[in-house]
Amino acid sequence: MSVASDILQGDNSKFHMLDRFREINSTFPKTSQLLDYKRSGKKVFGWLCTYSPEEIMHAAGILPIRITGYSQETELDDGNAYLYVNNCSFSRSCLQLGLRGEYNFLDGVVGGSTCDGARRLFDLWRYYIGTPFHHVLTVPRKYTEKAHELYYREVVKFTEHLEEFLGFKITDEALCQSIMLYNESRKLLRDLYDLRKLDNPPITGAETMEILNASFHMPKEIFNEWLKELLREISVSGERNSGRARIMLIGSVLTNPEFVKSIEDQGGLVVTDELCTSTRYWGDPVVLEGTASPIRAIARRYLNNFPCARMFPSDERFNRIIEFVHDFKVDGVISQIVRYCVPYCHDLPLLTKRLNNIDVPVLALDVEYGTSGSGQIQTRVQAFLEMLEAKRK
Amino acid sequence: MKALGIDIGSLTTKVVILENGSILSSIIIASGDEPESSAEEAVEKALNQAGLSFNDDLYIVSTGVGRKSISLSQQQKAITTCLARGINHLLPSARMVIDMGAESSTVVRLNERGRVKDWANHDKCAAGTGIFLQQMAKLMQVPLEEMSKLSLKAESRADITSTCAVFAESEVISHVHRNPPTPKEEIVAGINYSVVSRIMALSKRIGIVKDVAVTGGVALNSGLVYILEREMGFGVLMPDMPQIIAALGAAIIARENIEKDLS
Amino acid sequence: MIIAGIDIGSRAAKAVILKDSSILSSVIRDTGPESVKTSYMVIGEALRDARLTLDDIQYTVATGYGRVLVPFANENISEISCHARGINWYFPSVKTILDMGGQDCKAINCDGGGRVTNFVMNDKCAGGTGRFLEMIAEVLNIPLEEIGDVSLESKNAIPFNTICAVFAKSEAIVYLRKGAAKSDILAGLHEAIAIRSLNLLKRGRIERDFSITGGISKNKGLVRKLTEKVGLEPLLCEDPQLVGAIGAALFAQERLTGADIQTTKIHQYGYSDASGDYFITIDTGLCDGCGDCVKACPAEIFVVDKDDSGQPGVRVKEEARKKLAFLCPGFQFCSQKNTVNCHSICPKDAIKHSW
Amino acid sequence: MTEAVNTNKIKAIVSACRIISRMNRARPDVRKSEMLYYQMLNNYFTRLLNARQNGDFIAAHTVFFPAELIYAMDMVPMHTETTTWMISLFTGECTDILAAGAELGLASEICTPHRGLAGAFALGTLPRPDVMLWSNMVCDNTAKSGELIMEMTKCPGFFIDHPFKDSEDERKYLVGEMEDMVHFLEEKSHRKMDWSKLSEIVARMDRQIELVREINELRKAVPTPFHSQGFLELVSVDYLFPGQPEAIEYLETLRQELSDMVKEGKGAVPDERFRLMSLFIPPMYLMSFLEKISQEYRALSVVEPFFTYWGEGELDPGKPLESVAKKSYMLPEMRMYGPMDERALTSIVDCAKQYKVDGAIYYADVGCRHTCATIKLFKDVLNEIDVPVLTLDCDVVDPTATSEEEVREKLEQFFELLEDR
Repeated sequence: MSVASDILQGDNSKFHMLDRFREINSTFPKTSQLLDYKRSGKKVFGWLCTYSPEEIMHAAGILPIRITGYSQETELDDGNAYLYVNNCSFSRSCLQLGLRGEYNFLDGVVGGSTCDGARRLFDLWRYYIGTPFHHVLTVPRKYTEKAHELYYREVVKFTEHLEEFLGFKITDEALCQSIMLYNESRKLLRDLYDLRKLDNPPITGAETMEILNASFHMPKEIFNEWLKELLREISVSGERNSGRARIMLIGSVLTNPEFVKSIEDQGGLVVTDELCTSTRYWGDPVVLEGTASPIRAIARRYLNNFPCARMFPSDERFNRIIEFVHDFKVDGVISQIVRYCVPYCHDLPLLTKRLNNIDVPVLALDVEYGTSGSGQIQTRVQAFLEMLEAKRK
Repeated sequence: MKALGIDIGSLTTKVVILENGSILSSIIIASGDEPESSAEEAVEKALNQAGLSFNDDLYIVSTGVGRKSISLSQQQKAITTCLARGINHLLPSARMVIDMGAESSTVVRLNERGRVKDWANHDKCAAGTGIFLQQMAKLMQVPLEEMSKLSLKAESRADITSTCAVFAESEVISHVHRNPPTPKEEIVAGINYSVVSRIMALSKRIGIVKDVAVTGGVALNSGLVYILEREMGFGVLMPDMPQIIAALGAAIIARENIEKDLS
Repeated sequence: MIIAGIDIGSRAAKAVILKDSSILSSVIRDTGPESVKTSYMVIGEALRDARLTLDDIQYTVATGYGRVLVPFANENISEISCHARGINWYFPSVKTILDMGGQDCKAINCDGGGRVTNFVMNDKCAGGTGRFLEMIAEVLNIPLEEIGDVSLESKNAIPFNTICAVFAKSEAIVYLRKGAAKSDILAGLHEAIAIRSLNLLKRGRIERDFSITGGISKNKGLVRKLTEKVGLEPLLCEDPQLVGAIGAALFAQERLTGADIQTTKIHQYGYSDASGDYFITIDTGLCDGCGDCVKACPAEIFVVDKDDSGQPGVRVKEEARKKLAFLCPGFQFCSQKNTVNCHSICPKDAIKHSW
Repeated sequence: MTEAVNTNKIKAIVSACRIISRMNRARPDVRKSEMLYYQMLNNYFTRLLNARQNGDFIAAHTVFFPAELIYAMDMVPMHTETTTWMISLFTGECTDILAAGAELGLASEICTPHRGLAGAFALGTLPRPDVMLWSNMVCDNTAKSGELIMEMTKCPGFFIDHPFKDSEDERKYLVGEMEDMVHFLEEKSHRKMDWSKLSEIVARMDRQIELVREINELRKAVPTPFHSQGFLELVSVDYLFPGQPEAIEYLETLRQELSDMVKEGKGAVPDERFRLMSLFIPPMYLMSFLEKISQEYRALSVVEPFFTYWGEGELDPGKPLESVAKKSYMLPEMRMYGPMDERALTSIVDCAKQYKVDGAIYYADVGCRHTCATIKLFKDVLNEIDVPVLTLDCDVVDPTATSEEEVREKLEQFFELLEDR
């Protein structure tokens, strides 16, 4: 299923732990931990987008994993037949995996009413695949107190639905522990990203993406340990990467490290990103202090987290991006938008304007989910890098 | 009175003449700019072959893209209707016809009575089956016949994911120019596969039911049909002359009309 | 200093060999399914014409679809950068380039030094590319080279519903069946492509001067339509297909000298219209501004002045540039009539005619 | 962006309506309701054209935005999508506004109505509004298009966040959103919300829904009395005139006409052959062509589950804001854009049975992901009760998407299929 990562295993990596993360990716969904989990009678749930509160599931003793599509761009005949060509290839890719039984091991699916693609994917999932547990949260598009109240109620309803399904109550202690655990991975990932702020980051964008992909598909308990180990490895390795220009990746869901690699192979140093599969995933921690209940804390975090283009006002997102551009000393931004990812399509003109205002060029690529960035895309990236170099002269 | 069916396709024009249920003659010629003249030419050839002439009284039904632009037909019928009739005549067990033509592919579902139950054409950006393959053959500098042999040789296949025929082409080109270049047979297999996957998407949209028959010029591409069968998970039926099925269907309708007129 | 530029495009492969920034030889061939072979073929022919061997080439830059597969190239640079650099060599004033290649169409903005400042490429739709026109040419069975001219014969263009290559084709067939004139169909399609290219250009910036490169820019009908739509008279160079390769060669030269080669340059004056190409090229690298040609020319089209860097050099008079065909009878004709002419008299052999 | 306003296209709509009205007056057999309909359109767009001179307050809003509130505050509404549709419908021309949208950098994946309306603002085809109002009902496009327009036209805007599902909490939230919106409008326009006026509007809206239900009842008759593309009149009346007196007048007139025809057993076409279900919106620029075809083949659209088939429930003038919120959940479209639960699926099946449809036509607007994502689903559901479904690839406003030839070809095939059965 994960051809891309197999390819990556080819180049003998600098870090031992990295290979272990890659192994997770290349074996998913037949990952050893997953299978152990299932064998031990525990439940595994799939969630679709970053507005699905993982802590709730984890606190209920469930292993929440992220539903992703084929790790490579591929023919989506099932996807096209059921979701039609004009829904984004991500939702089609996920649906096709579902229809082909790849996700049959899931005991439940959880998602949010985040975008049309996700909503329709869930409608068809329920009708054609069916999974014992199925829940879609309404996710407000605003940050107002009223919105927070509504989303909190939604998370409560989700919790109750879950408790009803499992037949037991989820305790606050359990929730708090889960919050700690997830906050720790968030912190560790932030540490990892801080390393990329260096002039010669010790770890590449493609490598980082391998780590993130693994984080979606393994128990956080193990993930955190592994990541700590990797960070230790890095600190002693003295690895230094350099390139023609420092690049920030933004846009739609992206999980294929090959794509990032194709940019880095051409000398573009991918130092940070704004993707729901990375920064927007681990963005902010859950803040327990001064909140009545852990659920409130969770709800507040998920709605306030590094926003998706679906949220209003969009400048919340734009400002975060600009902040990153400064923090990571970004020379140019590459926006990769999966075709029919409408929220991002709408934001692009506004965002491009704002970035050009601070003299940061934007390369807009529209891609299909899983693209490895070959052919035409490569040409554009190369030209973009050449342009950035010329600009510096 | 002879029943005659013409199928005026974008690349070829086919004619079938029926006499009480059996094919008297059938002809395939290349369509020219002028459908009228190609039709006349084809009909004449078919008549000669059957030892007949325009003086014999004929009932002509036309189908295909050019069906309306010819004067010599008494009735025009849609390609789907004719495909259903034609295949039902030859392979009554078929419940689904996959017609892979030059410009586009059409998938037709038949009901128990062999009539059209449902059908699907390619969506806007995925058209051009036969022509696409032709161009690819030209691009790879491999004769069309060779294509299917080559693709059968391939162990693995190149990914060609674009649904747009023209962009699929540039994908092929970038495979050619990749470092290292993708082996020819893998590219060809990829090309065939991309056509098949589009057809699969089409078939799945209306639901796949056995038996499945393949028609149209592309059906002769054994490499492609092989991949199709593998994707379907079972064997498909293939009439002897897959290109003339629509024309045959038209002829059958013509015969029905003759009988109607008699009674 | 001898360098080479190789442009392995999706449909055509080009090679250019430069010696001290003047063209020794250039070759254009179809790209086959094996671009390594192709690259050897084109460089081989170019070397033969220049009476050189591969060892004589000091630096080679490859560009185009097959740039990564040119074994003898020292470096590969994207066609976008190369087109900007190449066109800048012909026309330093160009800021906006429309490159219409076989598989894609690019709108490029560049600065006075031929450096790319912005670019836009056609997305996931091949309408308006060379491939598109090829398909149409096939349907109408008119040679590709002629469709442009045929389109110009049209009295009333047929408005086209779509520029999707696949569907435009079937629509063209429909119109053919309805007995529409091929010229009208072509005019309609050219109109559609022009509009599409305009949108592409507008997504970047449209500033003077404007130039069109790539094979399609030889299509007079399309150039006419584009001129109408864009509202700028495009500067067209003699061999639009070579621009990428020349750009690549110039990058090669830059790599060797490290210096920007803006000062030594071939200057090209003239235009091409339905009746043919009318270009006079002056190698300012060689020209010392002696002015002999000014005296020699019966049409008095030359003038000596200083260029940006203050170097004296001969130019074609501003007012003459747009009507060369009428003023200058062309070298063939002129050389028969006048034993003394710009070519014969030039001590540095810096002047060339395209006709 | 541009302040230069070039409202020729809207003028074109107006004059087209005038011409049609004039022609209608000449026709003895013309429906009175049809006359009223074009009169209404005429008034709507004339009012828009003159709004600036008259110093009116123009509130631009996207589809399914509660225009009741705008009317209640005595502002001039500008339904952005419908205006783009109408431009396409009456001028058959929207290439330039779509191109303008593309130039803004809007990808071709963004549905044409929204790319078009952004372009229309850029070109000044739509007058600069005083406020831009939008909501995420029904899709991501409606959710996102507002901000760009705000920035282009440099006008303030308000986004109503319409929750996905229907529950106590969500309705409460929606009402809250509307309250905030009202405050915003009062602040920007220095006008007060006229609550009693809103109650009247709600009362009329309730009546309006009731009338549409009655009309739909009449359309069940065999032969059906209402002409094929007529349902679009019902749709635009709801979009443009929610709770307005002229809407009531139009609907009452229409209902009268239809019930008379039903009494006489008269159909919209002489001996109707095929009764069709329309799913989603037909291409505007092919409207007259489709009407022609339906006459030619005597095939009529008798039911549109997602456009004219209102959900259960009544509106309470006593609770105007709650009612406006409630209405948004009763909208026929909501069945489709909300969670695709049994409710939606059974409703199609019921419609198919009650209206005795022979087949369904699915207008697959390539820009609309929602509608296309359910093609397979609806096809399967309808095929179960042996109703064939034709999927027509098209685009609501962009004439370059499908030519008449393509559509005719497919329809003829479909009618042959129905014939054959």
